[in-house]
Amino acid sequence: MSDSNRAAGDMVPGDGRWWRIGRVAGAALLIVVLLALPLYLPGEWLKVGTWMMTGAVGALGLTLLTGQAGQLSLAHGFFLLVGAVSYAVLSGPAGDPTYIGFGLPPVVGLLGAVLISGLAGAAFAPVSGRLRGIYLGVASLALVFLGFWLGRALPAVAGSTSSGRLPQPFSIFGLSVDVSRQLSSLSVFGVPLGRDERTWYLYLLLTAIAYLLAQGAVSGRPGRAWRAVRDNETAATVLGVSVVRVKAGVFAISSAYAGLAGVMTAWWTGIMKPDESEVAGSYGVTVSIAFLAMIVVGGLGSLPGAVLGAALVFGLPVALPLLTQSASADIGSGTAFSPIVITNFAYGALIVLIILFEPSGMAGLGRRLLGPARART
Amino acid sequence: MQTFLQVLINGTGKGAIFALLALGFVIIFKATEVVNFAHGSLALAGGYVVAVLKPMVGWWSAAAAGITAAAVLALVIERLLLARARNASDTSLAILTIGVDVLVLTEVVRRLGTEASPFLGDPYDVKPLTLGDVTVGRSEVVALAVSVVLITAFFAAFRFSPWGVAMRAQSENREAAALMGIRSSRVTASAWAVGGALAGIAVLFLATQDFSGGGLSQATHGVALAAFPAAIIGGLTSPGGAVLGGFVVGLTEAMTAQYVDLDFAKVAVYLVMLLVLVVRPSGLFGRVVQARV
Amino acid sequence: MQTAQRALLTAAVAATLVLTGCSSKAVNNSSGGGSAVKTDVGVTDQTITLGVLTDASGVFKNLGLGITHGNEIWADEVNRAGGICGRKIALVQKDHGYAADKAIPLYGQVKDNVLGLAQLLGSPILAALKKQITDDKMVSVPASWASTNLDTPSVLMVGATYDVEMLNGFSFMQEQGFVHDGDRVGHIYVDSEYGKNGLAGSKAYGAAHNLTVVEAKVTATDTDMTAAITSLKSQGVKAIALTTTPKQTASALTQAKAQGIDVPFIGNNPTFDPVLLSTPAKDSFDKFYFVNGVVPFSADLPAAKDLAAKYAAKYTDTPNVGVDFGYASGLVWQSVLTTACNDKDLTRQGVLNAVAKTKVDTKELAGELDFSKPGQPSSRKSYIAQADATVPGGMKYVKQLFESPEAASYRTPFQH
Amino acid sequence: MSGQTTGRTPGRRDVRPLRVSEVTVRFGGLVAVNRVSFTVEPGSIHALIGPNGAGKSTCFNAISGVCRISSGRITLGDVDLGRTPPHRIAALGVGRAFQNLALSPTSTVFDNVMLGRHALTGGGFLGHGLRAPWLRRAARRHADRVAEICDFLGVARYLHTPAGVLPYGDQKRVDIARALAVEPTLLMLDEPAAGMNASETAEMAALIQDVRDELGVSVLFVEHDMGLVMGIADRVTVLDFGRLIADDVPSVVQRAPEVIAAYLGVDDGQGQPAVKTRAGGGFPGTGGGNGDPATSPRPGRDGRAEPDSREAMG
Amino acid sequence: MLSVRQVSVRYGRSVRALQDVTFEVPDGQIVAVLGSNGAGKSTLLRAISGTLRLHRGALTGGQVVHDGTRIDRMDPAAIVRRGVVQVPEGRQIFTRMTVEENLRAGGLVTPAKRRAAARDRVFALFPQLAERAKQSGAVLSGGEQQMLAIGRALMCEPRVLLLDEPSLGLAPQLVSRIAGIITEINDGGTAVVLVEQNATMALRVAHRAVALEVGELRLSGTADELARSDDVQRLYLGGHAESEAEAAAAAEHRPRRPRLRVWSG
Repeated sequence: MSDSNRAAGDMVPGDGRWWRIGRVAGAALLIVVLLALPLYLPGEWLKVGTWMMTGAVGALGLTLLTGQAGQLSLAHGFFLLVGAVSYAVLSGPAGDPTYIGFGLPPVVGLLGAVLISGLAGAAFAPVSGRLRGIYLGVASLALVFLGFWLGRALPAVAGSTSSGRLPQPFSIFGLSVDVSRQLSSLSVFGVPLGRDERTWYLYLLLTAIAYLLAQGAVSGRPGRAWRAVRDNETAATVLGVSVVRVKAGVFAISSAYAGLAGVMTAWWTGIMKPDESEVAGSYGVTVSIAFLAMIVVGGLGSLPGAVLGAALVFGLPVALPLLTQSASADIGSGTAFSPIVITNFAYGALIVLIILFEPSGMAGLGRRLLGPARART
Repeated sequence: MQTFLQVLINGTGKGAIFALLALGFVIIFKATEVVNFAHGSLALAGGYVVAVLKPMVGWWSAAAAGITAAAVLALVIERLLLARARNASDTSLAILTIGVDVLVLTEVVRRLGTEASPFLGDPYDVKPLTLGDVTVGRSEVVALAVSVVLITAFFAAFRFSPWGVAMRAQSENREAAALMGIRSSRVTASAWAVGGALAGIAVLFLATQDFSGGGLSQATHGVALAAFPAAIIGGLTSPGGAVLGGFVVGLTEAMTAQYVDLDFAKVAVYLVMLLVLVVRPSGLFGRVVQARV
Repeated sequence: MQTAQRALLTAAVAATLVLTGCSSKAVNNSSGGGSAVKTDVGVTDQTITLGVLTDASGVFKNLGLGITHGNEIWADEVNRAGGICGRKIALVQKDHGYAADKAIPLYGQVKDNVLGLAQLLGSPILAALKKQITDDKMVSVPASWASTNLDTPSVLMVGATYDVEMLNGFSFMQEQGFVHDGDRVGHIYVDSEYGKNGLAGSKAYGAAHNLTVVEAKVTATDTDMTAAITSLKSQGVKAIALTTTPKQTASALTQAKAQGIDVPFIGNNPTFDPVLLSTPAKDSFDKFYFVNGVVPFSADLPAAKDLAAKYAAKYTDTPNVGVDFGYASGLVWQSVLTTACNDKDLTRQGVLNAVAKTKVDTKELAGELDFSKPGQPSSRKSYIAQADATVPGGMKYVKQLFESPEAASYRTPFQH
Repeated sequence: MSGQTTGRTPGRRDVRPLRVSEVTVRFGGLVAVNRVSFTVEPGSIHALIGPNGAGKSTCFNAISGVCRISSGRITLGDVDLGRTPPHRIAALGVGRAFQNLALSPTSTVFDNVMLGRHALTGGGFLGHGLRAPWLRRAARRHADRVAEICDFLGVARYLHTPAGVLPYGDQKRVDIARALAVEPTLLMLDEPAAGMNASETAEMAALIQDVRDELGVSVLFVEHDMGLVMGIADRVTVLDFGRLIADDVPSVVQRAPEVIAAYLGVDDGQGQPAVKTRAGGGFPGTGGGNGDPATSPRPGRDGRAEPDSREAMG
Repeated sequence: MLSVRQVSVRYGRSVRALQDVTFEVPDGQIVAVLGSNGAGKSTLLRAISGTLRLHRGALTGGQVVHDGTRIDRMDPAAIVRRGVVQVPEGRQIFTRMTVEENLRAGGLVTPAKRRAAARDRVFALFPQLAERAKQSGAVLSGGEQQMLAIGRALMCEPRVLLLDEPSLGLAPQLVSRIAGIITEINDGGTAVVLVEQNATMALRVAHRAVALEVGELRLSGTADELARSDDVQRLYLGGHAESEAEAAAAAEHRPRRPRLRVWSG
C-alpha cells in the first residue's frame, strides 16, 4: 500500500448545520427504504440484496484492514470459509454420523464463528506482521489455497465435496428465518414474511451492526492507531501504539468480519460445501480478489465506500442476469453475447472506468459531489 | 530413482514456463510497481491469436503473430489505461488490471465457443523423447531450451544494453532516471511489451497436451496464476529471483505430487512461498524497503 | 443533534409503516384454472412451462449448451405433435455460468413460473438448491449422475449413476482379462460428487474382487495429469479408472503413453468428449474404454443418428453427449407429464406422484428407465464404447447395453 | 508498571531525570553512538547538537526505543528504558516530535494530535464500536485537552483540516502538539526550528520555554540553529562521529576547541569569502535549516581554527 | 538563457508551493537560490526540470522558457535533451548499479560518439570516480555520491545545470570542494542554478542570487548585493537582531499564546 497516504475515508467532520441535518435525514430515508423494500421486492431481488449485504460485511472488514491499517490481504476468502465452517460445526446437529456438530443454538454458533474467524486471523499475525504490501497480499493468498485443501481434506467438518452439509438456518426465541412464505404466520401489512423477507431483515441487522461497530472504531482510538500504523509505524510506536498488537488486532477484526460474511454466505447459498476449484467458488481466489475490488472501487478506507463497492461487485453480477434474461429468450450459441458474458463485461469495464476516472473510488466521487454541501453552513 | 528422475524432469519443464511467466510479471512490476493481475489474460489473448491464425498461415507465423499480439495488448493496457490513471495508487492500478483481466478473459472464452480447445504446440507436442527409462515431453525440452535462451538474452540485455540500463535506472529511481533524460513512458511501455511477449511465448507451451494437458481455455488462465508465487518467492523486484522462483514452484509441485500427496501440490507451493517470506519478507532476492523516522 | 437524530429515526419508522400499507406483495391465492386437470405452478390451459438452469458461458458451457439444445429439440418435437395434455411445452432458460451465486437468484426468479426443471446443471448449484427444490416439490433433471443425489424425490435422474457405471466398467475389464482378482488398480477422480461417486463404484468392485484401488485425487480445473500418471506408474497399477473431465482424460492418456505405462483405462460417461479426437491426444485412445448410460452423440444407433440429424439441421455449436441426454430427459419428462395428465393432476405434487410410477423406454438413448424405486438409479445398464478416430463418428461399441451382476447387487447410498 | 504510571495520575507530575549512561548503538559493523553519557535534569532545557551523522537522531531513537542499544543504560527516573517495549515509553511520559514530520497527511489535525493520547486513553474495537458511554465521556475530555494544546500552539483553527494540506510551519506545530498530547514529563524535539526563518525560530524558542515554564517538564532537543540552542538551552551535549565531545552549559560549550573543530573540520584553504561579514565572535551557526553549519572557515586571527565570523550569533 | 516567468505551483488541490516567481539565468552564469526549508526551492527546480508531476504537483501559472522555447509543458526527458539537467536533491544515485553504469545511465541521451569524451571529462573532474568505476554506487561515501550525482548529470552535456543542495550533509572541506567544482563546471560555459541552504557557500560561488520565502520571491540581485543585504544576513547567514528596536519588533511577532495548564486527567 505504498500510496495509502492518499487513502480516502479518514473522517472529516463537516461543520455545516444543514449538512448535518441532511445527513441525518438521508440516513433516516435510507432506513425507511431498506425496511420497506422486502414488502415490495420479489424474492429473487431480495436475494440480490442479501448477497450485497454479505459482500458489504466482508468489505467493511477488509477496508478496515487494508484501507485504514494499510495491510493488503487476499485471504478474505479463507476467513469466509473459516466462519462458514465454524458456524456449520457449532450449530450443526450433534450426533450426525456424517458431520461433526455441537448442536449449539444458532446465535451461539454465529458468535462462535465470528470469534473463531477472528482468532484464525490473530493466529496469522506472526506472518502478517512481518510482511508488507503485495508480499503480504500474495502471502495471505496462501491461506486461500490452504483453506481449499483443508476444506476437502476434512469432509466431516467442512461438508463433503459430494453433497455438502446444511448450515443450520438462523433462529432465535423460536423465531426462525427458514419459513416458507406460504406457511409464514408473521406478516406485515398483509405481506407474509417468508424466508427471503426474514433473511433480508436479519442481514440488514447484521450489516448495520457491522457498519456501526466499524464506524465507532474508525472514528475513535482504534481507528487512529490503525491509520498511524499505516502512515508511519515508527512514529506510531513512539506515540505509544503497539504496532504488533494493532496489526494483529486489526487482522483479527477483519477476519472476524469475514467470518460473519462467511456465515451469511453459507446461509445465503443454503449449503456448506468446499469449493470445487481454488479459483472459482464461494471461498476462493476470485472471491478474495472481489473483496479487494470492492474496497478499491468504493474508496480505500471508506466505510460507505465499502458498502457501495460491495453492492457493485457482488450485486452487479447477480442482478444483471435477472434483468437481461427474459423469459422467452433462448440460451443461444457458445459464442453468443450471453447475459453472463454481458455481465462480466459490465463488471470489468466498470472497475476499469471507476479507477480511470475516480482513483479514490466512489468515496472520492461522493466527497466531490457532497463537498460543496458539506462546506456550507 | 527412475521415478525421481521423471519427477525432476516434469518439475523442471514446468518450472521453465513458470519462470517465463514470472519474469514477465516481474519486469512489469519493476518498471511500474503495478501487480499485473491481467498476466494470465495476456497469455490467453496471445494464444487465441495463434489458434486463429494457425490454420491459415502455419504454426511459425501464427506463433510470431501471437507473441506480438500479447505484447501489443500489454502495450495497449499500459498506454491506454494505466498511463492515464495518473493519480491512482499502485493498489488501484492492480485492481484496474483485474478489470482488464475480466474483460479479456470473458471475450476470449466467448470467442473460443464450444469448439475443441485449440492446442498450440504443434511442432513439439505429444512427441516424447525417451532417455532410458525416463520419458520427457518434447514440449518440456523445447520450453526449457527456449526459456534458457530467452532468459539469458534478457539478462544480457538487462545488464548491457541501453534499454537495460534505462530500465534498471528507472526501476531504482524514477525521478533520477527522468532527470537523466530517460523517457519514463518508453521504458514503462517497453517493459509491458516485453512482459506481454514473454506471456505470449509461455502460452505456446501452456496450451499443450504435454504441459498442461489442455488446449487454450479458461484453465490456461488459471495455470498462469502460478506466476504469482513464483515471482514472490524470488522477490518481486528481481528478474533472477523470478526465474529461480519459477523453477522452485515447478519442482515443489512435482515433488509434492509424487512424494506427499497429489492434491497437496498446489498448497505446498504456497506454503513454500510463505516459508520463504517468513524468513525473507521481500522474497529471496527482493529489495527490502526500510521505513525511516 | 442527538434529539434531532432520534426524532428523525422515529419519523422514519413511522413512514415505513405508512408506506408499507400499500405493498403489492400482499398474498393473493391464485386458483388452479377451470379445466378438469388440477394445476398449480407453471401450468396454464395452453402451456406447461419448464425451467432450464444451465451453463452457457462458464466452464461447462459445452455440456450446458448440448443439453439445452437436446431439451429444445424434444420440446419442438412435442409441440409439433400437439403437446402434452393439450398444452404446449415452454422452456424458460437461464444461464448461470456455473456460479452458485448467480444461480440462486435465478432459481428464485423462475421458481414461481415453472412446473419443474427440465435441466439443472452444475453440482455446486444442485447442492445449493437441493433443499429448495425438495421444499418446493420442484421435480428437476440434474446433469449429474451421482447416486448421492437420490436422497430427494425431486431429483429425476436419467440413466445409470457413476458408481453403477464404474461397477459395469470394471466387470467388463475383468471379463476381458485386463484385471484379475487381487490386482492393484488406479483411479484418478475429480474431488466432487461426480468423482467421489465414481470412486465409490471402484471401491465397491474392489471390495468384491479384492482389488486394491490406488486413489489419485485431482481438482476439476486441473488439466495436467502428468503427476498423477507418474505416481500411479510408480505404484504399479494394472489398470486405471477415470472419473475426470475430458481434458483430464486426454492428458492422462497422453501421459500414460509418453511415460510408457501400457495399461487399459476405463472412464465414466463424462470422461469423453468427441472433440478430443481433434486434439493431439487423438492417438492415445487405443486402450481407453468408456462406460455410459446415455449414448454419445455420434453413436451408430438409429435413435442417436436421428437426433444427430435434427441437431445438425438447427445448431452450429459442436455437439456432444449432452444433446442426447437433453433429449432423453425430455422423453422422461414427457412420460411423467403424460402420467400426471392421466391422473388429472399437473400440480407439483401430482408430478411427484407421477414420477414414482414412471417407467419409460428411451430406446437406445438410455435404455429402459424405472423411476419407481426411490433412492435407486433409474437404470443399472451401461454401454461400453471405445473412441476410435478411424470409425465414422469416432465411436465403436464394444459391448451393448448390459447390467453386470456387481451393478445389479450394488446398494446405492439411499437405497431402502 | 504501577510505579511508572503513577506519574500519569491526575495532579501529580513526577518529572524525573533522564540518564543516558555509556550508551553504544551499532548498526551492523557501524558504531553510530559510542559510549555516550549525559543527563537531562528535571525541568531543564537540554540541547543535543553535532554535525550531520554525529549520532543525534540515533540517540533520540535509542531513548524513544525505536532502535535497540548495544550496551549502556538509559533510565527515566528508575525505569530502564532500554528494557521497556518502545510503545510503553510514551506512557512513561516521553513525548517526541519528529524531524521530518511523521504526521498522517490524510488524517485531521485533531486525529493526529489525539494519537498522542493513545497511551492515556483506553478502549478497543468493541468499546469504541459500541460507543461505550464511559469511553465517550473520556473522549470528550481528551478532545477538550487536544483543543487546548492546539490552541496553545496556534493551530486550533485547523483542528478539522487534514494535516497534509497545512503549510510546513503549521505541520511542525501540529507535530509538537502531538508530542505534547502525550502529556510528557520529557519532551523530545527533533530540529524544531528546521526550515524556519529567524522570526519563526524566535517564536519557537519562546514556545519551548513556555512549555517548560508552564508544564514544568524537561525538554531535550536536537537543533542546528545555534542561536536557538545557545539562547534557550540550560545545558548542551555535543556529539561528533557518535562520540560525546562536550557536555556543559552553553557558554562553556561554545568555546570548547573540540566543538569548534568538529563543526569546521580542517580547512583546505580554497574558500574565498565572497561576502562581507559582520563582526561577531564565537560559535559557528547557520541561520535556519537542517543543513549542517558546513562552511569554509578562514584561519582565525589568533591562529586558532576560528569559525567564520560571518556566521556570528547574536 | 533560462527564464522563469511568474511561475505558480500547487501540490494537490490545496498546497500552494510557489507564487508568481520570476527570475532569469543568463548563459554561463551561476544563480543561487536561497531560502529556508519549505520555501519552495526544490519546487522551483522541479518546475524547471519538469519533474513536478512525479511529486503530484502542477504548474498553475506562468512559464519556463529556455532559449525562447517554453519548456514547462515538456516531459523531463525532453528538457534534459535540451541541455537543462537537474542533479536531484539528496543525490539519488543508482545504488544498485556500478559507478560506471551510473554514468552510462546519465549518458543515454548523449550521442554515442561523444559519450566516451564526456565520461573522460567526468573522470578528470572527479578522479575518485575513475578509481571506483567498477564499484557499486552503494559503497560510495557521501561526498563521492554527490560527485557521482554531478558527474552523472554532466554526462548529459548540460547547458544549464540545476543543483539541489549539493552541500547537504557534507563535511566543510568537502563543501569547499563542491564549491570549487561548481565554479569549474561553470568555467566550461555551463550555467548553474544552485539551490542551497548554505547561503555562505552559495553566495561565494554565485554571480547572482534570489531568495525565496514561503513560495514567493523575496529578494534578487547580484550575489554581492544579496550578501550585503541585512535581510539575507538576518535570515540566511545567521545574523540576529542586535538593536533593541529589532528585538522589540520580533517580540511583537510573538503570538499571544494562551497558557497551557497541566493536564489534570
